[in-house]
Order: sequence, then structure tokens, then C-alpha cells
Amino acid sequence: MSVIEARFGARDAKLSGAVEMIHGAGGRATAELIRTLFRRHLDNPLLAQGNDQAAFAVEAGRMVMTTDAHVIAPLFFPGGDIGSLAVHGTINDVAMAGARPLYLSAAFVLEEGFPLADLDRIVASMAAASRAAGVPIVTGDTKVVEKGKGDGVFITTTGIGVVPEGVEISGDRARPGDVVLLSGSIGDHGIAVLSKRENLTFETEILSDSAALHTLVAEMVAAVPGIRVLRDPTRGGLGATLNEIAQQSRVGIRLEEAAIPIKPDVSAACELLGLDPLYIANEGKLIAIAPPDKAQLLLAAMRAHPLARDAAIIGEATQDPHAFVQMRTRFGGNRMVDWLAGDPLPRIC
Amino acid sequence: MSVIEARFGARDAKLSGAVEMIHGAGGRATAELIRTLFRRHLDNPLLAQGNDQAAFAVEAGRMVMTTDAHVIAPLFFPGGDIGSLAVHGTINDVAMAGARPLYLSAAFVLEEGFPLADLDRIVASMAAASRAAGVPIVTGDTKVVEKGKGDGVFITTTGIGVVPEGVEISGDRARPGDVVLLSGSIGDHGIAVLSKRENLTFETEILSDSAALHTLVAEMVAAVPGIRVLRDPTRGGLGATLNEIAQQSRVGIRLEEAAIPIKPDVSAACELLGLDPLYIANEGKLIAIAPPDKAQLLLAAMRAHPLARDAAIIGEATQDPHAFVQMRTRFGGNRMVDWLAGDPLPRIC
Amino acid sequence: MKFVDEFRDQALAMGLAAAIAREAVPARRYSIMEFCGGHTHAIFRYGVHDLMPENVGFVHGPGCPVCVLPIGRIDNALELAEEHGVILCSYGDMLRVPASKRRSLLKAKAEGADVRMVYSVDDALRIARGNPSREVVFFAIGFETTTPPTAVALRTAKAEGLKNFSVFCNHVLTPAALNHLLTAAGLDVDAFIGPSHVSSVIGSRPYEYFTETFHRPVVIAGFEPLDVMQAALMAIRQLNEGRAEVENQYIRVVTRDGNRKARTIVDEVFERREGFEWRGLGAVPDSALRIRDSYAAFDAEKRFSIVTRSAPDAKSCECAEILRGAKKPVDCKLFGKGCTPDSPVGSCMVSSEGACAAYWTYGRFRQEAA
Amino acid sequence: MKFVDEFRDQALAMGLAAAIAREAVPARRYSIMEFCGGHTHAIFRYGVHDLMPENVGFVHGPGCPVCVLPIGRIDNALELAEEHGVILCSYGDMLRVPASKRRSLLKAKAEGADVRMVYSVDDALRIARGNPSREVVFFAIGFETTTPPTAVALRTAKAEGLKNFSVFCNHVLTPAALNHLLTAAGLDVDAFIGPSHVSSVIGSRPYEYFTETFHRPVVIAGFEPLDVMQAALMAIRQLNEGRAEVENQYIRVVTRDGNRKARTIVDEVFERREGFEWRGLGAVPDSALRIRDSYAAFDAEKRFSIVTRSAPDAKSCECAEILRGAKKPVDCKLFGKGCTPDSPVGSCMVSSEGACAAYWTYGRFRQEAA
Amino acid sequence: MCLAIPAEIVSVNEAADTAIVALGPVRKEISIALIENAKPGEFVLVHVGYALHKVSPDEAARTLAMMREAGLDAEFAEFGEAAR
Amino acid sequence: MCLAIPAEIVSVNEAADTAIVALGPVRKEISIALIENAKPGEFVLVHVGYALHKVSPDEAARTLAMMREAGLDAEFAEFGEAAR
Ligand code: SF4
Ligand code: SF4
Ligand SMILES: [Mg+2]
Ligand SMILES: [Mg+2]
Ligand SMILES: [Mg+2]
Ligand SMILES: [Mg+2]
Ligand SMILES: [Mg+2]
Ligand SMILES: [Mg+2]
Ligand SMILES: [Mg+2]
Ligand SMILES: [Mg+2]
Ligand SMILES: [Mg+2]
Ligand SMILES: [Mg+2]
Repeated sequence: MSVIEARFGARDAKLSGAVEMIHGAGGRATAELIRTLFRRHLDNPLLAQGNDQAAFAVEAGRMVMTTDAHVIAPLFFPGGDIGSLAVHGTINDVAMAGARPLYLSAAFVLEEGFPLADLDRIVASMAAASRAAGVPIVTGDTKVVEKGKGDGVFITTTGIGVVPEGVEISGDRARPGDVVLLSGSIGDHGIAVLSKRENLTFETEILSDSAALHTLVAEMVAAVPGIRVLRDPTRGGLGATLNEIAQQSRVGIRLEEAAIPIKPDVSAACELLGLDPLYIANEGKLIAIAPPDKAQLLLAAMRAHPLARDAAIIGEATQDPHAFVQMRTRFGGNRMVDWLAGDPLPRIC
Repeated sequence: MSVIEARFGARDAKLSGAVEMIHGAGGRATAELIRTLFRRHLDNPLLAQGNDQAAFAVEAGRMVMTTDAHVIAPLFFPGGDIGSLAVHGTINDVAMAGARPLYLSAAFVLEEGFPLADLDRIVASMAAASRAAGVPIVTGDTKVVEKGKGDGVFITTTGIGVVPEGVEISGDRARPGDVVLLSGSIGDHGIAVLSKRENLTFETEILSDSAALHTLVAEMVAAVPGIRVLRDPTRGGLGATLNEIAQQSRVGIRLEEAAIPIKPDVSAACELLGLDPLYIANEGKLIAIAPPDKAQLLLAAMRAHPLARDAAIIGEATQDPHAFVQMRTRFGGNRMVDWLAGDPLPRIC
Repeated sequence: MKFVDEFRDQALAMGLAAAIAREAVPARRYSIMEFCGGHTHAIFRYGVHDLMPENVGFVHGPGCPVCVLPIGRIDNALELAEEHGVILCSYGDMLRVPASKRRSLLKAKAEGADVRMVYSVDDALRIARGNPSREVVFFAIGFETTTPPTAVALRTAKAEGLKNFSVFCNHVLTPAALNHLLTAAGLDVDAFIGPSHVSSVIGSRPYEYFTETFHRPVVIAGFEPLDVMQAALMAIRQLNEGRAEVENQYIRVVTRDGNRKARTIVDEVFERREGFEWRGLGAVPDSALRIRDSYAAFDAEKRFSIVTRSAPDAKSCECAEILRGAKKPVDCKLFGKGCTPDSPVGSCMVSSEGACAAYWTYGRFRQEAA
Repeated sequence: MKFVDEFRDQALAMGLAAAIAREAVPARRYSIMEFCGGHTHAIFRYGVHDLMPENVGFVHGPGCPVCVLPIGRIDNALELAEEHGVILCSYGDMLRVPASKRRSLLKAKAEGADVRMVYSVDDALRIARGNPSREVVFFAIGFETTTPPTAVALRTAKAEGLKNFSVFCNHVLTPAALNHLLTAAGLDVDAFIGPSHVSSVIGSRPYEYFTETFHRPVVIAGFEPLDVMQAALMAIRQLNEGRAEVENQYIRVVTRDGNRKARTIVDEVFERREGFEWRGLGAVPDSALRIRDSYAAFDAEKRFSIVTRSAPDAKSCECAEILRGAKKPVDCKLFGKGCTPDSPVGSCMVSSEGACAAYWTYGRFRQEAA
Repeated sequence: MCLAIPAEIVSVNEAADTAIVALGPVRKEISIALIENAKPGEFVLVHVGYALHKVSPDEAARTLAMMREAGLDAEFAEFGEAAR
Repeated sequence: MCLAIPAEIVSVNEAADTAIVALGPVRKEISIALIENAKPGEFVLVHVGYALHKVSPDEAARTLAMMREAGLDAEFAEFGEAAR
């Protein structure tokens, strides 16, 4: 048994400890943390090479690259954790270009004192999410900051993917008359996370919707290659995301409140907390905007996929120099759906 | 003047404030921070599209991907700042595969209360570094954590690049008899950073060596396509990096202390602090390992580049089942150059 | 959700809209002030405007506890957090309200002050128990609805002998504000939609004085959009019939006497202040509560020798006018220019119950379309 | 660097190596104990072994202040940081030394205790001035070299009337330890290389007693590798000539009387403890200092009522044997197995002046090659 | 901040003067220190973690009935007018 | 921790009992509370931020000379032996 194994080989010994500054020093402790925790879970030939970068073959074509830092609190929530979230979130941002995700990288900022057992659980969850999605994590980095200079763990994932020939999806391509589709109920992720916040005390059985949407996107793109816009309404929820698209495309958007799927738990929790579900984060939902003549075809393709059974047409793009997002309320009146003001819910993703 | 411009358009107004939680909420404040600070500096057509991912054309071939989180303290140091460091560090990890860097992504974790003026300065510095290197930052992300849950700003950069045909560089390719080259003096970055640490009080004029090494690598690869290993001795310094390579390649490494370039400032500061310069971080240096018959050719190619004028042959790979790194001291004795033990210098990169 | 969804029903809304349209006499204008920000919020969020005839207009009143708190009191809260280094606990919206010198509790927090958002005064008690070596101050604001919970918390603190907990009391009284509005010159309002939740505590009786004295109808109404519409209909009927009575639309919660137990607890802990400054209304006599001497140990004003200085509102901000129904948000030249919910100049742009915020967030398209 | 680089010169090293090789009588073994960890470190870091003949061996002594501090005292430091919630300031290596129950100051820090590494006791004073509402304790360790700075700091604190600063004193005395080693049975050492920096303060005179009483040469030597070699040569010559004297190799700094001013300051602030436990040596009479009553207000032991319990060393750790020269690091069965600098079991594997750490970090290849 | 919402009492903890209330599928613990004789099945108006008052199902039904009536009246009236 | 290093005094602040010392190109402020009559140009042994003692250039030179001598002696001896 080598020295290294004496220290790290035994699962119990490792998992009982905590992150120390030395784990970030770039010496043997760093190398061993990588070997015995990260590589053990994320096991794949590219990562196993142990270089500071991963090398792989690519074919000619259009490629996409995206990155997201994850700073969610709490780290573990019903339906997921920061690890699975970091994998899903970045796969989704790749997929939102209509692309097929190829590889991920992951960079960790660990706070001194963070339990190694929790890190182990998080990395195992990333590994499971990455395997389930078929998108390996091929390179990574780990840094450690002093106690009180971080918050357990932050994970930045970056993803690359390839865009199928003929697909051109971008937030600036919505046109007046286009139809806005949503893949399912809103607010599940945010409410699931909030329900575990220390200072909020309510109980619900809602689970985060955190999921990798690339297989859904693949089928949508196959059915309607002319999809104009795809976007996952994460931070800022449906409201912020539609405003982004409206501004990028310089169109208005008109929603039908009654058409927007929302679960009773989410409605109730929002009433309780004074929140508007339109601004609650989602991590397994997408917005699609397509030409009107393709809307039904796209809707059918979506509903055929398990992650979009409740897909719905929720509105349409309009001509509007103000690029306002408006909504006909269930009540029969009209309101704006502005950007989120203030920040009642920090650290949701 | 739109509302948005009223708030963010005036440079002074923006720079006088601090990061607030709302900047991370995904609403208008986030969008405006991105538009008026990040995009203003990092200006390029891919980023300007405003999507959650960047799309670009690639040619067929071998590609590399790498990521690094940067948590350096202090954020500004002689010769650079976290922004330029984050650009250089990731370009270098791409280059260490012999690859030509193509694109970068950048993800920010900001601490509530961090001065926007400092952020502006950092992003401007990233932009300058990225422009000088010809490697644009094409996509990004920004999160905000509460005061006391971060440390000003953490930046994770990810890079991709393409490997020229015929080049195959990896940490596991060193062979006994290979020659170890170093591109210049060691320890400059670490000592420059340490000299600005609050609790250390010494004065030196040393500057960080932080630099993008891809043009140097391009010329090295052109001169000696058969380079076996390239690596930048960052965290953990020359000592840790050579141990990594020794273990990956399962060779010993024997160094000649007298051959290792080191500046008087670095020597003196190390004496003062009880540090070994072999373990001090570098951010603009590289180690190359090449077959012995190509060593002089490679050395000449290195010395012809402004970033490696002081390049030197510092040792050789040996047959050693223990994969020890050893050094003949200036004094005439022998010692091991083990991994760094303990962590006298956290947060150096 | 029972007792919620039913009161947001579209079919009933259409019916009420038709009734109002039929009963509102075309030749006359009906100017109805909704006292509460809760009503304002419902009107905008559900688009009640779209169901009302042209000649029935809503005027937004001062019933937003965040909006009416004068800058000097927020400066005091900042002083507690920054100079006295206390853990300052506050309801959410309060954090973003601009104080003097472009400061706010949120900015203080970003700079390191220990300011915490709580959902209930009980959270502040919990924080005090968990941080025995720190002073914890609950920044108490609100009308008669938040006052009883604060009173309960003070009784709990006293019973437990909590040494590090105190309350910075800013509770204000609805009837005094209504009185002030009605006695002031130039109020162009025909009828009032009266508070819902406030009335669940104080009952409908306190409004009887106003209808008798000032001869304007008061209809106490719930905060759901159908409640507001029905109350409007009831007010229009009173006006058409020349009546000026207290009517109770919110019978499912409000009685003539309100919640006697809650009122008793409040009386035990609080007493009236002689006067208190309201943003918009100025000094209003008998309009606020202070902590009684028997609870002096828990009174942050005493414990930290707080002195409130009157501080001017932001220049050009029309909150004062808006809060007394004299102007509308769009009349303010900063509205949507220098002042938005992201970067508010006045308090009315902060609270979700503030008229400017409601108008900007939900109703802006009306202006642009016009 | 002047007075540094010259004493690391390879040509001079070769010359001294030749002289030693010539003068060391092949038929006999020379066992030389370097008292100080500083010497140990130099020997390993510069590879002095490679320049010495086979029959001249170095035995590592107890002169490593981090190594000799018993676990009970580190437990006390943990108690100060964790139970009393002080800001505990310490020299770097101390943070990683294992205490009872696999704890260390570094682990306490990782769990949130406020433990800070300082380079000088003056940093601790600065921290105390900057945190008037916190108790700041300087965890003072070291031989006669770190003692005078601690004494100066205590005088400064008293002069300033610093209310929140105190010192947890663990300063120990070299001569007492040397005496203990020499009186103990079975010490297989022919000569001593005596402390350099310690002697700059106490001078060479205190060693005269030992050479007279125990008839073993003592050569006071600097910490540069040439100093160590020259001292070895001087010791070999004494042994060859049958002399047992105090010789001073480190004449550029050490005099017979040392630094009188420093000694006076130390005497004003500190007095001898009757006994003190050393790791490896056990209780050694008159071997440590305590803070005088006139400085009692700054004595953390008094202020926090510290009681030191004797705690056992880690099982199988041979530090005790190593510190008294009875064993070598490689004789410990944990060396390089359960115990490495990354994950030390005993104190000798922590400090860069510890024999196990030096051997592991710089000299491991010798063992593997053998 | 004037947010208040009707919720159903699920269980009462007399000792602590608290109750668990249900708002649809969501549950929350609140204080019932301000009301008297709270019983499971009853509805209360929840505000900043406190029950402020009970909600009367009968009066709620009566209110809805009046709304419905107002609508019907209007319809009739319109019908009547149209018929006129 | 027993680290101590010779450095040259660059300037003295009598009031504060401190000095700036130079170690090659690096400068550092240290306390001179433990020594007497420190003057610019003199060398001191710096330890945990304090000058512990002055360093004598003459004695240093003498030490180096002795080392050189020992080496020369050994060389001569070897030469002698070889010649024998
Ligand atoms: S828009 Fe802003 S500045 Fe104008 S009245 Fe409203 S809050 Fe005041
Ligand atoms: S190797 Fe470790 S366990 Fe063994 S004596 Fe040295 S410090 Fe103690
Ligand atoms: Mg992204
Ligand atoms: Mg994303
Ligand atoms: Mg996205
Ligand atoms: Mg890395
Ligand atoms: Mg923390
Ligand atoms: Mg990298
Ligand atoms: Mg790197
Ligand atoms: Mg690298
Ligand atoms: Mg993003
Ligand atoms: Mg911080």
C-alpha cells in the first residue's frame, strides 16, 4: 500500500474529513483529491490522462460553447443538488442552440472546512448526471478558499457541442406572429430550493425539475429544423427569459396566463411568499419560438418526449417597438410581465 | 435616453456603486451589468449575440478543452490582476497541449458589495489580455453571492483550441533520457502576489510573469513537433509540476539546481519567508520535455522568443520506479524535490 | 386554493364588470381611492382597469407601510445596523427603500452590515436566541396587521427574559391617516375602498366616524380582484343613491369589532405616540404606536438612544403627492426615467404595494399605448 | 545575498569535505548530534550527507520548538480558539501539528475557529489593536530566539494598555534540554553541534558547564551548510585530539555573552517554570519560561484559566525517541506509510525543522536507493 | 407586506400556541397566539406567520353569491334593455 | 521557525525603534528593539521580524578564510600524499 493509498484509499478515512487549504495547494493533497474523488467518480479516458486539458477529435461544422457558475444554496435540494444542476444547466445551454452536447469541463471553488463526504456526494451526482446524459466531464480544476471566503462549493461547468447542419437557433430570430411554446410547468426548481432554505419554513413535496434537455431538443430540431429560438428559463424565470428574447429580437410577446402550466404546490408557495411564479427559476424547462405554421408539429414532437408531456402554446410574438412582454390574465385583464425587480430569491442556481 | 441608459449609461454612475444581489438575479440589473460592463469591454461579435452560448465554425481535427478557477488574493498584484491571469492561465493550459487557442469563456462569482469600479478594471484587463493574445471571450456567466460568502470575485475561464496535425504532447510521454527545459526564471508570480499580501510586509520590485505562452508554444512546436511534454508550472511551482509529470510518465527526473534561473528578488524573498522557490507559482513559464537529440534545437527556438530569452536545460528524465524528482544542489549534494507539503501560500492563482 | 381562486374567477369578473358598466352613470366621474397598497397591487396585477368603464377611476392611497415611513426613520435603522453593529431584522421590501445620501439597508448589507430579511417577527426572535452575544433589533413597520405579531413577540421576549432583543417600533394607524387625508384640502375622491386585513383586526367600526363626519362612502374590501370590483360596485351604488355609509364587502373575515384578542395584546404592549411623521402626509397626530414603559427594556429607541431627524425626500420625487392621492405615478417626471424598481428614487417605487412600482411593473404598457 | 551565498559555496564545500575525509580517522565512527532543527534542515536540503565520509554520522537533536511542544499544550491552544473564541495567532508550522483526537489548529480553523498565522508577534499586536472587541492570544513558542520578541511585545502591550491581548507562553530553554539529554542514559553521541541563533542571544558561555561536566565537545555553528561542515570538522578535530571544549564556529554572530539587552528584557518579563513537559524528554526541570506576575494581565494561562492535561502521543509515533537521538525517522514504522508531511502523525513530520519531515522531503531517495 | 392568505388548519399545538396550516398542498407552521379556539378544518387568514382572524366559509359563499347575482342582474338588465 | 537571515540596515527610525533592512533587492521593516546602536550599512540577523544580533563582517571573512584554509590544507595533504 502506497502512502497515497494509506491516506486516501480507504473510503471511510477520506469521507470523514473536511476540505483543507492544502487540498488547493497544487501538491500531493490536490493530486490525491483529484485522483481519489474526482477521477474516481467522473471516470473517463480523457479525464484519466491527467493533463491540464483534454484532447479529442472533432468534425468540421458549427460548434457552440457555454459556461455557467453554480452558487446555489442549499447545495442539496429535493430533486437534485449543485452537482446534477451544474451538469444539466450547461448541457441545456448547449442544447438551446439546437446543438448536440459533446463534452463538459468543471471547476470547483471549495471552502475550507467543507465536508469531503458532501463533496463526494456532489461529484457522484455530477457523474451520474453526466453518464445519464452521455456527456462526459473531460477536464476540471479545483481551488480552495479560506473559511468565510466561499460558501461550501461553487461549480462552474462549461460545455461544448455541435450544431446539426441547417439549424440556426438564436435569441434574436423571433418574428411577429411566431408562436411561443413552453415545455412544461414553471417554478418547480425554485420552489423546491426555497422550501429548503433555513429562513423559510414551509413544506411541499415539489421536486426540482432539473434535467438535461438535449434529447428533447434533438427531437424538436428533427421535427422542426426551423425553430427560431430556444431558451431555458432558468434564473429570473419565464418572465426574465421572455424579456431577454423580446429585446434581442425586438418583438413584443403576448402571453395567455391560462395556458401556462403551473403546479398547485408552486402556486400555493408563491401565494404564501408573495412571489410571482413567472419569475421563479426552472432547470428542466425550455421555451421554444417557432413560425406559426410549425407550432402544432413542434408541440406534438414536444409532447411525445417524457420531459415535455405538458408542453403548451403559451403566447405569440407581436410587433412592438417597446419589446414589451404582456399577458392576458386568467382574470380577463392585461398586465405587463416586466423583468424581475429586486431579488427576493438569491442563489437559486 | 432610455431608463437603462439613465441608470448605466453614465460611466461615473456605474463605477461608483457596488455589486448588489440584484445583479445576480437574472433580471434587468443582470442584463444591464452584462451589457454595460462585460460586453462593453469584451466586445466581440459572438458575445454580442447575447445568447446563453456562443456558436462558431470549426474545422475537423484534434481539439483541446481546459478550465481553471481563479481565486487569487489580492485581486490586483504587480504585473497583473485576476482578469489578465484568468485569460493567460487558460490560454496557457490550451497551449500546453501544443494547441492553438481559439475561444474562451468566463464565469464570474461576485461577492455582494464588491466595487463595480474594481470589476470594471478587472474586465478591462481581461479584454486587453484577450485582445493581445487574439483569443476572444465568447460566452460568460455572472453570479452574485452574499457578502461573506465569497471573496470579491472568482473567475473561471475555459478555453478550447486546436492541435496542429502531428503534434502529440501529453504529461505521460516523458522517457528516460529526455531533456527537461524551462522557459525562464521561477517564482516571479508567486513572490509578486505575496509581496502584496496584507500580513506579509516586504517590498520588492518583482512583477508577476503572467503571460500568454501560445505564441512561444507555436514556435516551439514548429521547431520540434516531437516535443513530448509541455506544462506550465503554476500552482505548486516547478516542484509540484515535475512530480506530476514524473508520476504520469513513470520516470524519475534529475535537476541541476545551478541551471534553474531565479531572480535575486525571488531568492531573497524566499529566504526571508522560509520558502523554497521551487514551489512558488509561475504564470508565464513553461516546462518542456523533449528527446535529447532535439534539446538544443528546442532551446534555440525558445530563446528566440521574447518570453523565453532565459530558457535553460535544467535536467533530464531518468529511469526510476519511484518516479522521484531529485536535484543536485548548487552546494554539491543531492536532495529530493518532493511535492509541496503544507500550504504556506494559499490563493496564489 | 380555497377562498383564493374563487375570488379571481373570470366569469364572475365579467358579470361584475357588466354590473358596474350598467350602474355607473355615464355622465359622471367616479373617483374611488383604494386606501391600501394591497388593493393597488391587485388592480394592476390582474388588470382590473380593463374591466372598468372609462368614468370609474382608481386613486391610490397611502396604505403602504413601506411607502409612508419617512426617510429619517430609515436613517435610524441604518444607524442601528452600521453604528451600533446590531443584527437588524426587517421585512423584505424595507431593504431597498432609499434613505438619506442614496443609502439603503441593502447597500449597508452589501458593505458588511448584518441586515437580515425575515418573514415573521418570530424569525427575529429565533435569530436573537441563536446569537446571544449580538444585539438583535427587529425593524417593526406596518399598520394594524403587523402590530399584533410584534406585540406577541415582545411578550415572548419579556417572558423568556431575552436580553439581546429589541424592537425599533414604526407601527402606524390607519384611521389617523384617513382622517388626515379627509381633513386636508383638495382631496378629489368620491369614495373609499377601505382596508381589508387591517379591518380584520380593528373591525369596521372605526370608519363609521368618517362616513358620518365627511359624508363619503367607505367600503371595506378584500384584496382579491373580485373583492375590489365588488367594492367599487358597492361604492358606485352608494354614490348613485347619495348614501355615505361604512359597508363591508369583506364579510368573510371582517366584523364590526375585529379581533378583540389581538387588540388587547396590542394595548398591553403599545401606546399612542402624540405625533409621527408620515411620508406624504407630514406629522400626523395620534397616528403611530410606541412601546409602553413596561416593555422599555425591549425598545430599541431607548436602548440605543435613537433620535430621529427629519430628512428631506429625494428631489423631484412626487411620492408625497402620490401618497395623498394628489398625483399619479406618471405625473412624476422621474417615473421610468431616473426611477424604476431596479433603481428606485422614492419609496413608492420600492414596495410591490407602492403605486409607482405597481404602475411600472404591471401597467406601463397602458402609458406607452396611449 | 551577502553572508548567505558565501556560506553555500560549492568550492569551499569540496575543500571542507576533503578536510573532513582526511581528518576523520577511518577506524572510528563519529556520531555528531546537531541540536537544532535548523541544522537538520540545512543538512538535508543541501545534501551535506553526500559530502561526508561514511563514518561521520549526524544524529538529530531536540532543537525544534514545534516538535518538542507536548500535545497537552496544543490542546490548550485549541481550547482557546474554540471554546474561548479568541483570535489565536501562531507561527505557521504550529497550525498543522496533530493534537489530541486527530485535531489540529488547522482543522479548527477549517471548522471556523479564528486561527491566524503570523510571521512576527508584532502582527498579533496589530491584530489586537484592529479588533478591540475580540480577545487576541499569541501562541508563543520557541527557544531563546523567539523569546525576546515576545518579551518586547508584552512590554509594548503593557505600555499601550492593550486590554485584549495576551500571550500563551510556551517558551523553552536550550541548556536545560541539553542537560537532560546528557544526564539521560544511553545517549550515543560523541559531540554536539550547538545552536546558532539561540547562542546569538544567550552566548556561548552556558555550554561551558556541559563540556566541563560531560566531557563532550560542543561546537556552536551557523545554519548554512558550510557552517555545519566546518563545525563537524572542528568537532572531529576535538575528538581526535581528546579535547572537549566549547568552540564557536559562528563567530560572525555569537559572542561569549550573547545579547545582553535582549536577555535583560526577557528577564524583566519572564521567569523560570519549575518544570515543563517536553515531547520526547518528558518533564524537564527549569526548562521553560512563564510570564511574571507583573505581566499577569497579559498571561493567557491566567486570563483563561488554562489547565494543561498531559495527553499521550500518537500510538507508534517515535517522535519521543527521535527527539532524544535514540532513533532515526526510518526506524519508525509509520514513516512514509501512515505519516507524511501531508498527513503527519507526529510533530517531527510537521515542522520543516523536524527530523522526519526533513528526511522525508529531502532525503527519501537515500532510503529507496539503499 | 400586507400579504395575507387564507389557509386551512390541519393540526393545533396548544402548548406552543401554533398550528400547521395547509394552503393547497403546501404546509406551514404558524402562530395562533392572536386567535381563539382554532380547530382543524377551520380557515384562518395567515399574515407574517400569524393567524389574524378566522375566515367564514358561509360569508365567503354569500359574497360569491352576491357577485354572481350582480352579474346576473346585469345580464338580465341587458337582456331586458335589448328586449325593450 | 528558527529561520534567521542576515540583512543590511538601510535606515533607522529611532522613534519607532525600527529599521528598514535590505536582503539583496528586497526590503523589509523590522524591529531593532533588541539591539543597540544600529547604523545604516551594518548587518543584522533578522528573526521573526526582529534584529537579534549584529553580524560582524570581519568575523565572517575570518570564518570563510578558515574554511578556505581547511580546504587548501586538505589539498596540500593529498598532494603531499600523492608525492610520497
Ligand atoms: S416615480 Fe419614483 S421618484 Fe417619482 S414619485 Fe414614484 S417613487 Fe417618487
Ligand atoms: S514518522 Fe511520523 S509517526 Fe514516525 S516518528 Fe516521525 S512524526 Fe512520529
Ligand atoms: Mg451558460
Ligand atoms: Mg444556464
Ligand atoms: Mg440558459
Ligand atoms: Mg487547473
Ligand atoms: Mg461561509
Ligand atoms: Mg486548466
Ligand atoms: Mg492552469
Ligand atoms: Mg497548467
Ligand atoms: Mg448563464
Ligand atoms: Mg469576504
